[in-house]
Amino acid sequence: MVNSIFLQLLTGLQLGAIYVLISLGLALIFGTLGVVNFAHGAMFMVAAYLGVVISQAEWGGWGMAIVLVPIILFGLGLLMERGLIRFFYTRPHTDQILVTFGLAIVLQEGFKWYFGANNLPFATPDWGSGIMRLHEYLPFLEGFVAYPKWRLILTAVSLITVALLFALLQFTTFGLVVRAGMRDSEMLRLLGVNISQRFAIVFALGVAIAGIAGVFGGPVTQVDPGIGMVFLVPSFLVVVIGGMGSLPGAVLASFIIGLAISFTATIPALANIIVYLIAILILLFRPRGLLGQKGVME
Amino acid sequence: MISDNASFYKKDILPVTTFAVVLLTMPFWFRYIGGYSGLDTKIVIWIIFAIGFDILLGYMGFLSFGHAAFFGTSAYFTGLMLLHYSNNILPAITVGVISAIIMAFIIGFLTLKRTGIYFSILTLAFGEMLHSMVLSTLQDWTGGDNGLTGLPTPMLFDIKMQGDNVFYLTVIVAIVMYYIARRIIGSPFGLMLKAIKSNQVRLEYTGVHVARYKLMGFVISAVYAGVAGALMIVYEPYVASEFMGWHLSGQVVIMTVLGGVGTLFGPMLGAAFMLYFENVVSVYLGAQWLLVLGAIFMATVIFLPGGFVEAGSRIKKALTGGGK
Amino acid sequence: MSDQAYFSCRDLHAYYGESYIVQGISFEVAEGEILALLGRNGAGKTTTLSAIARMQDPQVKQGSITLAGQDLTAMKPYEAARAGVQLVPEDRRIIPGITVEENLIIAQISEPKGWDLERIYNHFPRLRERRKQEGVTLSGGEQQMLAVARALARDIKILLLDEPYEGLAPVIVKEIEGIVREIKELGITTIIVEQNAVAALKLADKAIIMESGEIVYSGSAKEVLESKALREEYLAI
Amino acid sequence: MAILEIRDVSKNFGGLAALGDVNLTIEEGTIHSLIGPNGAGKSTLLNVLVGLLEPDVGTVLFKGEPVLGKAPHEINQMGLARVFQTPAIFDDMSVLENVAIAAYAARDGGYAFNVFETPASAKPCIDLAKETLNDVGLFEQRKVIASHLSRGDKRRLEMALCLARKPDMLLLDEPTAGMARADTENTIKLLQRISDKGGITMVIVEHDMNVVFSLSNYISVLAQGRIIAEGVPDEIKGHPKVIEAYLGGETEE
Repeated sequence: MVNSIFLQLLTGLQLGAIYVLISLGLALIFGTLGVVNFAHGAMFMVAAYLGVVISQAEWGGWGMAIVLVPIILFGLGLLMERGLIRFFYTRPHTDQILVTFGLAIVLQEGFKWYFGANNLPFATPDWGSGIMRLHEYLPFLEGFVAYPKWRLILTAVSLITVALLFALLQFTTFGLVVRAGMRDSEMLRLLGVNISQRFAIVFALGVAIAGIAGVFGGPVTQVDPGIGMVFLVPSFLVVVIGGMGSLPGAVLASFIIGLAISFTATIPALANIIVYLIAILILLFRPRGLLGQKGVME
Repeated sequence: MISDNASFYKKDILPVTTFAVVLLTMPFWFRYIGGYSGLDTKIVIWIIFAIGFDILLGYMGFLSFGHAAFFGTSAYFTGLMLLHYSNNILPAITVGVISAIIMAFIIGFLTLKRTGIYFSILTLAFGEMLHSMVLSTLQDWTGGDNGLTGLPTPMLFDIKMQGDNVFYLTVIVAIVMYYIARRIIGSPFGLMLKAIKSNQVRLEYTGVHVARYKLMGFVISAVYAGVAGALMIVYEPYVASEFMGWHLSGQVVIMTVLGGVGTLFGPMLGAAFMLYFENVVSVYLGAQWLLVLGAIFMATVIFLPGGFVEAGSRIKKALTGGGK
Repeated sequence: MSDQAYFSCRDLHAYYGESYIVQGISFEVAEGEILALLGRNGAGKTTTLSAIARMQDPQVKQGSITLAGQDLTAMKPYEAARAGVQLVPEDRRIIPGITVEENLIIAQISEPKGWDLERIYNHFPRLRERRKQEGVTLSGGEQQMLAVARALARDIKILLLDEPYEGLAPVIVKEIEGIVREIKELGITTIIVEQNAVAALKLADKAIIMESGEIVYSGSAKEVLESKALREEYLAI
Repeated sequence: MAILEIRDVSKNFGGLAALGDVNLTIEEGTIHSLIGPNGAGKSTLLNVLVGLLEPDVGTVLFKGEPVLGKAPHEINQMGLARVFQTPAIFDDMSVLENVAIAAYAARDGGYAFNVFETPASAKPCIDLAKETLNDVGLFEQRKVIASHLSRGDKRRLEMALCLARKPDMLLLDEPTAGMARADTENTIKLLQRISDKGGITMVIVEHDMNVVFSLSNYISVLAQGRIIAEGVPDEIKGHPKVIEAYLGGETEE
């Protein structure tokens, strides 16, 4: 009994960890720039492919993948913001949705063209493979309890990423500018801050986090051209449930959803729609989401 | 636009007749531009879908990313009726469309309170919820991943619904529904829908029950999706689970935007273009046709927010401007 | 008009979307001078200030704005701010979600800086007391104080005050009036827009009255203050 | 007879009293002005009246019926129409269409699924729209897209929109803001004509004292969320409290 509850809890956290990594960037970009990025899932997809390629390349390896993929995605994010998104700040939200939706299709189809439509095998590194005998560390567990090591690493990476991002936002000047910019970017401009420059960095940062998600999450999920879209809908729901533009909300919502899926796993009919049910309930009874600020995109 | 003497319906005759003539003569000319029999039927079905979508997006200003929910619901109910009740398409289509209407009332009630991106994301979520229900929760009825197979040949009383018969049926339905759409857009009801897009607050302060108009506009748009979904099953008696998926929702978004929102004519053009592109032009492009289409779509959103219709009027302007 | 004017607007036309708000105005302000920009609601005063601060809206479609030899016309808002323009907006725009002190720090992220925190706190002891508090939880008067302090945290060449007394109780108005007087003594060039015309005119050297986006009177503040006819005709007081 | 009664209405925004214990009675058929310095609470009061804001305490009765808790469209259907400070119109539609919307709403109430309208059945509405446009002097411009109108004409159009709905009472938020003097004069005449012709009660929030004094039958003065003076124009003109409120606590020398 203790064991199964513990394992469900752990699985819930681990599922939540992936959602956090994908939706955090989405929430960050929406909260600061007010842009709904339908191509965010595609960024995850790109990162997962890059992870496969770099980790298996002769010149590469897993260590290289972990370092390079987020950096490349950061660059990609900068390129995307400067080359495309910034022209859409003044256009209606629906246009932003449409153009990023178009970009998502182009990326997805481009990768399908180059890599084929099939799932690419994405092996975990030696140091992250195998299982972890949890009962050896946690005395309250009864008998033999093991968990795939990589999933534990993924959960840890996710938590560390969240911690680092929050520290960046809370304790640095850059973070102060971003937090203030989320609330009133025009006033910041009037105080001499070139906020668009910083927002470009924020956008790239959001995409880079999707990069982390891709390289660490890829071995757990699949690596195929459609994977981005598979994760896009739930991560949007995470952002909506948590409250548009609220990062703590996104984290909270991710874990709630992860746990809900994990604990309903024995009832497949429910497990597949639990995310939607939660989203509908939240939106009916608390339209601004769990931790959404009053008046922000309500 | 309302003219002085309020004779705003006479204007419908010419476009509807043209539309009818173009569609009815399709079997005679379509093959000369690389089309084949069957594709024309599919184009007409998608045209119906796109007309309804434009009422919602182009006139009312709501971008739904979950319209597959209505297309799919209707398709499934039509399929189930054919399978379990009777192979006559009349009761099947009726039940299919009614199911889409009921679904639209539920989803519309829950999503229309929000506007803009919220509405888009919510409709996407509802659509995907139904999709995953079809795949898992309800798979005993829907056939899950395999879809609904083994449907009998649809009949309209004694007439087998195959080939040309299906084509002419869909064309007649399309003409009627295009005419109705024009009437709706030209009516006071349509004026209210446009007013919602223009200034919802002012409309409320003019004493108009905006929420009811929005719901009705949404349901009307779902009726078009439902009719299209039902006709798709008559055309090809097999219900694919993709009929419920976001891909289908995305497709109708793409064709409507490509053609030019808020014009009725544009989305029809967009639907025809997209299917022609997918089935005829793709032969030259290979598997990358969707990549090219995605790029065309992006370019349209960036440079031509008014779609083909805007392109047309720009060209016309340039030509008449140059002719001076 | 002379070319040497410290600050000048020439033939300025500004639009909100298709609405033509500021319809070709020209005026100058000398260094250290205070200009009162008066007129009824909707006359285009706030739009003029927003245009000078180079806000995204309104769009300036014609005309030029120069400050101390720099052409502001094509600048972005942050560039204008760096060139020495500081707007204290009508609704004060204290940034929510961050503290009083952070609201001040944020003004000092880009060069050139003005007063440091110590000097600000010495001048506004009330802000020191509340520096850890969220800025928007301050009272109206304190928020106005913070808004002015935030502007002083930058190196100001011209200060734009939009309705500094709006919505404040008379006692608080007195207090803010004191602060504006100090600004005058510091010799900071200022344009002040105020509904309370008498209060603004007492501080100002020059006055401009706008109506429907055009300047209908331009002259000394004293003249407006003393001429009952002028006031009745243009300001309805 | 009182058409609108406001009883003990208070509203706080984050500890700041925007309205404190406001009591106000508007007589039917009058033009009643609300004046006061910026931030006095006039807009807040107006928002309470049209259902945009819920007050913390108090009641508002329109023709004896409570207004509070009703949706904006219901309040409008009771006969209470509002003209906004920045003209709220249907920007991308023609002038005639703008007013036709209101005319249809007047005929059909809050909602009607009248998709199969015929030219004959639509005619009375179109005629009403044209007549109303004629009343406000916009008939010639009926085919112009609303966003192309001048600011004064936009305001006129918004008034036509409200009038076509045949309200009993019109709330006007600074009807002459941003207008040149000639336009202001025209607006005063227009409002006077509307009031004389239709017997429509009007509540006007206005800064321009010329407008206030030439139009109003009755004036209420607000300052800091409270009514500090009430009376006919002549009483208000010399009222010391009013002068004080306007001049920031100092009487002029």
